[in-house]
Amino acid sequence: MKFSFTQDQRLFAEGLRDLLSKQCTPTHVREAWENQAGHLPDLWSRLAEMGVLSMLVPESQGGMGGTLIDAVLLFQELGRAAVPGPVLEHMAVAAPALAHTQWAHALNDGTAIATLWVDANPYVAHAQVANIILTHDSVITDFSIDDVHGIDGGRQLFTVHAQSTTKASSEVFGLPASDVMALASAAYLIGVSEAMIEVAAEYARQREQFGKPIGSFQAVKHLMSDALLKVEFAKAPTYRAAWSASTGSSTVLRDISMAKALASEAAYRASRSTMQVHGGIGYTWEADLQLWMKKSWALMRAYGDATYHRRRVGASVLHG
Amino acid sequence: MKFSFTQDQRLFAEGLRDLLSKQCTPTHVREAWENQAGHLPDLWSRLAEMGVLSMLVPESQGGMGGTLIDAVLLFQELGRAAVPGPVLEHMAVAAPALAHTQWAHALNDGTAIATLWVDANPYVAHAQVANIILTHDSVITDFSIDDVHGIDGGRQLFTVHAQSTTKASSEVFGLPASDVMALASAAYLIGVSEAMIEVAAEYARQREQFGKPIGSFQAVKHLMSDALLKVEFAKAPTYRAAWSASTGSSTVLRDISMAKALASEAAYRASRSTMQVHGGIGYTWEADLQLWMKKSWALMRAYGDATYHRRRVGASVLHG
Amino acid sequence: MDLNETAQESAFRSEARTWLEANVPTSALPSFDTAEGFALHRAWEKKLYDGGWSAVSWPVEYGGRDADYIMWLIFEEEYYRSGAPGRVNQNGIFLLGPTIMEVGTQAQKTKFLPSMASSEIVWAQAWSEPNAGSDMASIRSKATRDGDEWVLNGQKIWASRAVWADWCFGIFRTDPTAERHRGLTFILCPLDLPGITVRPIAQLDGDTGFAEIFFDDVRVPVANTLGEENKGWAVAMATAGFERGVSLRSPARFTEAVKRLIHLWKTYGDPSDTALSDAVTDAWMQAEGYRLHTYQTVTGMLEGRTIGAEASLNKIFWSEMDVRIHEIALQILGPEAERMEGPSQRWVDGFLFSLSGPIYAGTNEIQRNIIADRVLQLPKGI
Amino acid sequence: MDLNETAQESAFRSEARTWLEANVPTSALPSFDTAEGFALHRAWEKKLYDGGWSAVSWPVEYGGRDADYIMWLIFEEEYYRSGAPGRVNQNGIFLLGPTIMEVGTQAQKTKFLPSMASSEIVWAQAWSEPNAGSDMASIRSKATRDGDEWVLNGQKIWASRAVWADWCFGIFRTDPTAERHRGLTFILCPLDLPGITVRPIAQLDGDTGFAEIFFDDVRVPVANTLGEENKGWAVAMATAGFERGVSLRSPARFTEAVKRLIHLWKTYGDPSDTALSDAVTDAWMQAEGYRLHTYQTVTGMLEGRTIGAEASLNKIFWSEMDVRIHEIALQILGPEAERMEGPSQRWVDGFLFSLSGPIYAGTNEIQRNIIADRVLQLPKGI
Repeated sequence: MKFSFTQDQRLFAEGLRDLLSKQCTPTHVREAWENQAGHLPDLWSRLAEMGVLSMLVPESQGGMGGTLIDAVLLFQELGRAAVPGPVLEHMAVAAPALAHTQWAHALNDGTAIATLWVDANPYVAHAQVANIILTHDSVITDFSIDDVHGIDGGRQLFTVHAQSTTKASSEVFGLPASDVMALASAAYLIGVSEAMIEVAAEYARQREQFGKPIGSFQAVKHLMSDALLKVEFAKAPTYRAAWSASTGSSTVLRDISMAKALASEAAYRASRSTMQVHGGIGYTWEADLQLWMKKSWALMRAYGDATYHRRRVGASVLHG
Repeated sequence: MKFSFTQDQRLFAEGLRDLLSKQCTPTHVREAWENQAGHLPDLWSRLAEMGVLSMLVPESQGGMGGTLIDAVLLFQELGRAAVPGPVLEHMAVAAPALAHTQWAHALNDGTAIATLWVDANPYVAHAQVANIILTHDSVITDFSIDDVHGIDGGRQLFTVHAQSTTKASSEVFGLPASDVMALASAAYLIGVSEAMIEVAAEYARQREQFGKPIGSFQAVKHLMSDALLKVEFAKAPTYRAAWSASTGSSTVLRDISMAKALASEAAYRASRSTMQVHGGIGYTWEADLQLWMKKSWALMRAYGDATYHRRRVGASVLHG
Repeated sequence: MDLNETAQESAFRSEARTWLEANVPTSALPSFDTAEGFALHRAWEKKLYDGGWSAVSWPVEYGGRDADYIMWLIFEEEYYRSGAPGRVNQNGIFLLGPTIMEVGTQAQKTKFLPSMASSEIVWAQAWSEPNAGSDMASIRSKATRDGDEWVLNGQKIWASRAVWADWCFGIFRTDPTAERHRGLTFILCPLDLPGITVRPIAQLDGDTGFAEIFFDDVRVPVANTLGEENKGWAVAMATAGFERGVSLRSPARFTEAVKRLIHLWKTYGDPSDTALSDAVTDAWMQAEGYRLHTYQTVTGMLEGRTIGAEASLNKIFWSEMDVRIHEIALQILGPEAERMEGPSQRWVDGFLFSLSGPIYAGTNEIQRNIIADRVLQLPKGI
Repeated sequence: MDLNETAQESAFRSEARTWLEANVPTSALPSFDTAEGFALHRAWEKKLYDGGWSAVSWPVEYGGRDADYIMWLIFEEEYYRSGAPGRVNQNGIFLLGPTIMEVGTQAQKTKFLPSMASSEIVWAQAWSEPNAGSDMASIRSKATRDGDEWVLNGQKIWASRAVWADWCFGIFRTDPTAERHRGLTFILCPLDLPGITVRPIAQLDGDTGFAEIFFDDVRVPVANTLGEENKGWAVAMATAGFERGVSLRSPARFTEAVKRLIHLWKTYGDPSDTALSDAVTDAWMQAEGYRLHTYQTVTGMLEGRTIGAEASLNKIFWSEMDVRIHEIALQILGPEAERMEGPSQRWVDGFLFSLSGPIYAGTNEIQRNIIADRVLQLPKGI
């Protein structure tokens, strides 16, 4: 029993964090939101070069040959930077699911951009930048879209009208795409939560009221500590879900659901607490906090909300 | 529209508070707990003399002829003093329900002591001091009991074996006894909560740590404020339920349930917060706080818990 | 205790309902945070005023109906029930108006109240400053006496409606040697004077509901002082009391929101899901509890009691309830809740707006301190 | 990452399970807060010791098995699974023992550890004082040097097990000129010395699980000092770290409680009530999350990382989870939950005990401050 990441895994994640700290600052994210692209093309190329996009693609198909354990810290780092665009959909599902198809090469090197259309949702995120849309059983490359105005500028939403489709499987490591995305979103939400807490802690250190930094008041301390508590206790379940998915554990669906339920609730709590710590500033467009808050409000519901996933856990542990 | 009590109603409640502040101090309550009687005979006689026990009995039957509006502030005062024994059962149900029976006089003057056996509960509270047990359709005066060890020393619990029964109705103002008790308990729990908050506030003013009274710390302030908030917002619904019961409103059962749900939750929250404010002292037998805490844990479940009552509200407002 | 309406109250309700049903615009007006929407809302306020409904609780001489608090609550119920537009001049009619009636001179009442009731003048509030948020006593904007004029300098922030409004009210430091709550004066100021710059602030939803106001040697007559010079804090606290208490968030707002929530639940919710129906029922109980609590409070006020620090309990209650109502709605909406338009639009907008509730008019943390200190008599902390 | 057990771990689990199944008393022992129960629990500890199971993580030379943290967790899982008695000497084996191993002299290790492992000596903790609860640094009990002896005077409170235990450990002020965290010394003291009075404190449930200890010129050898003189705070913090961290509340306690909760739900719960099944599921997720978090933490410790202020996160988590598990159980039990005996007894006892969790070992309010200050690097408040 060894519940830790290898040094290689940690170093790769640190490398990604380093890249994102330069090429995916809040200024970059805001630029992607405001230019309507909802996507950062330069960053995308770098993620392809670094092997992030092809992390889960077998080496034989030109990928990094990683497992979901290798990927889970990367999902988390992507969330910490609130990376806009379909990076999770592309990396966690499309690239590995289509690794044996004609699109494999373009997906690995990032010249193609893929997103997902999950059955339970009438809308498709990121369809404006994608040239490939993967459904549970087909690939759509010829389509038109209508903007339905998602709340998160880095995850714009569309209705899609497919002109033609090609049969394909969206399974990854034997798991349905929606479950792989639930796991990836859980890890991404943990990163999102960590970033909100860091930003709010920094604000609480600087902002003074009553002649003291507001972070010195117990009310602020306790809001922040409670937010951190939920995030910290969502981590191990998320990493365990990645292990279960990588090893074909019989409890993989239960474990993914546990991760997504806990991470969704942790992210929502973090969004509320950190906004409250910011006060009026947190309610403005110009505060960076919104870049993560809106991400948390979008992803906490995408790929199954906490209630959906908690009930799936319940079906396993109460009736099993 | 006038949502307030008359001066007479307020003065009567103040008179009761005054009596209880002398004859039902924590020392008295503790005495009742520890001598196993769970009852204060002297206080009982004074409650009879004052007209509290016969408040809901028609004047024509020797009572005070009051309504549940007249009684609701009294229930609250009884709770504030954590009065031990079957005072609610006797006053709110048995005395008015049996006002036209052979027991009327003895119930009014307190020489008889009545309690209730509610269908939904296998146990009978206060059976050790009662000589009359009222069920939903009968009176039991000849019975044996076994102690089943209730948590609240002022509300001891028993199984009852009836030797003989006499037919009787336990309805009061056209309402089932359990609903009248739900209303009475809601008001009593509000008084219990107020007392816990007062005791904890006093403790927080006196107790020093880190060179300051602990009440000066925001963590303590906010625990206390949140407890008070729930109690304050349970009051108006409880008074409204008394009005609905007094006026035969068509929403009376919904209104009683709303009151009991809110008061039960407010009391539980107050018990948790005030114990936390007390620290280790709150966990001891010698701290008076337990006299109210255990009352709250008993009555929050008796006569329907918050879930039962919330669902009855839901049945009315969601499907109505 | 009599929770039935009197004949007079029922007649008033009926009159209000009839008028509103005949006059409320049939389709929603654009946001009053746009030029077009602001003008349309001002026109609606004028219509309300002409009908005698813009400020029902005000004296008849200033355009009201002398309605007591109970009737005011009844009017609010009818107003929300009718789906009428938001009140663009609420900072004036519900906050500044009552303050002027309490502490203003007769000249001020005559000058400001009728034009406020008719919304000829729409008012913005200008309380906070960048460094005076929760700590409102650390105001730095100043007013310097120069003959019969105040010369205003400084910066205000979170000024609701300031982008399009005509006048603003706020407190300024008039005694530079005094500290914190002392030496402040409550001043009324037109927003079109030389030296004033209004910079809109974009909110979470992209709209510009509030603004910064910069004062650079702005001159207003000393006659624009409300209440006593250097006693502005007490005046502001009276205003804030109205805001936290009954005036800004009337119960009808929430009882109507919960009606819509129940409709949403009936349309999209799974009726066998007790966790969900418990949540919706709880929202109903909260809104109903707030309504009952308010009726009890205003009865007390009619009987001569004053509302003090208890107003802070209200503020916490309604702001947290508002967030909760919207959380439940978004949960029911599922994937639709990720959209800023479509069937979920009103709920998502309302959710974002609700998040400001625990912050503005004094954060809920500050309210909890106030309750602890003044209601529970705990020792001062900060 | 490999969450499967190694062959060695599985063998260890199997050995523990076999021994426990053969040796655990078939009926529950009386409470260890009674004379009879205490003796029976001490005898059980001796049996555990003789089997080599009383302190599995200790070195073999002191009666342990050199089990690493993972194996210790496995042992705990088997221990709770077997329904074995509570650990009457947990203050010794899990708190003081590791502290002695860290800072004790060789003589102290030799003297105290084997008798602790066998429970020949049962230990009580004596941290708090009437005026030093959350503010533990305001210790007033003092130890005055007289030749080779300390002379102890003062009063300790909340001393768990002190009514029947043999020795206690605590901190005493040894430098009267030093303030707060300075000038304190960690001292070990027999409880049967002249000058010691132990007054039992009745708990909420009427039992006497803890006591006050009065010291009146009690003399102990200076050799009973643990760690350096006047550096007792650092020693105590190491002990408290064990307590808040992994040692006192091993995950198995909660995973087993949740198993019982699920059984209770299956027996009495309405399966169609999603609010209830959500609550039970959530309890399972919390216990499982705590288990996973602990395995992650101890893997880190095995790889050389240290557990610092993060231990405070654990303490909040397990104490609030414990309350929540019992709240749900009592809700399921309905009217039975009002009884102190019968089928609900264990749940009601557990509920009462759970309420002490957010208080002892440093209140959760103090833990939140610690997290804010040391993990989140917020500015100091108190």
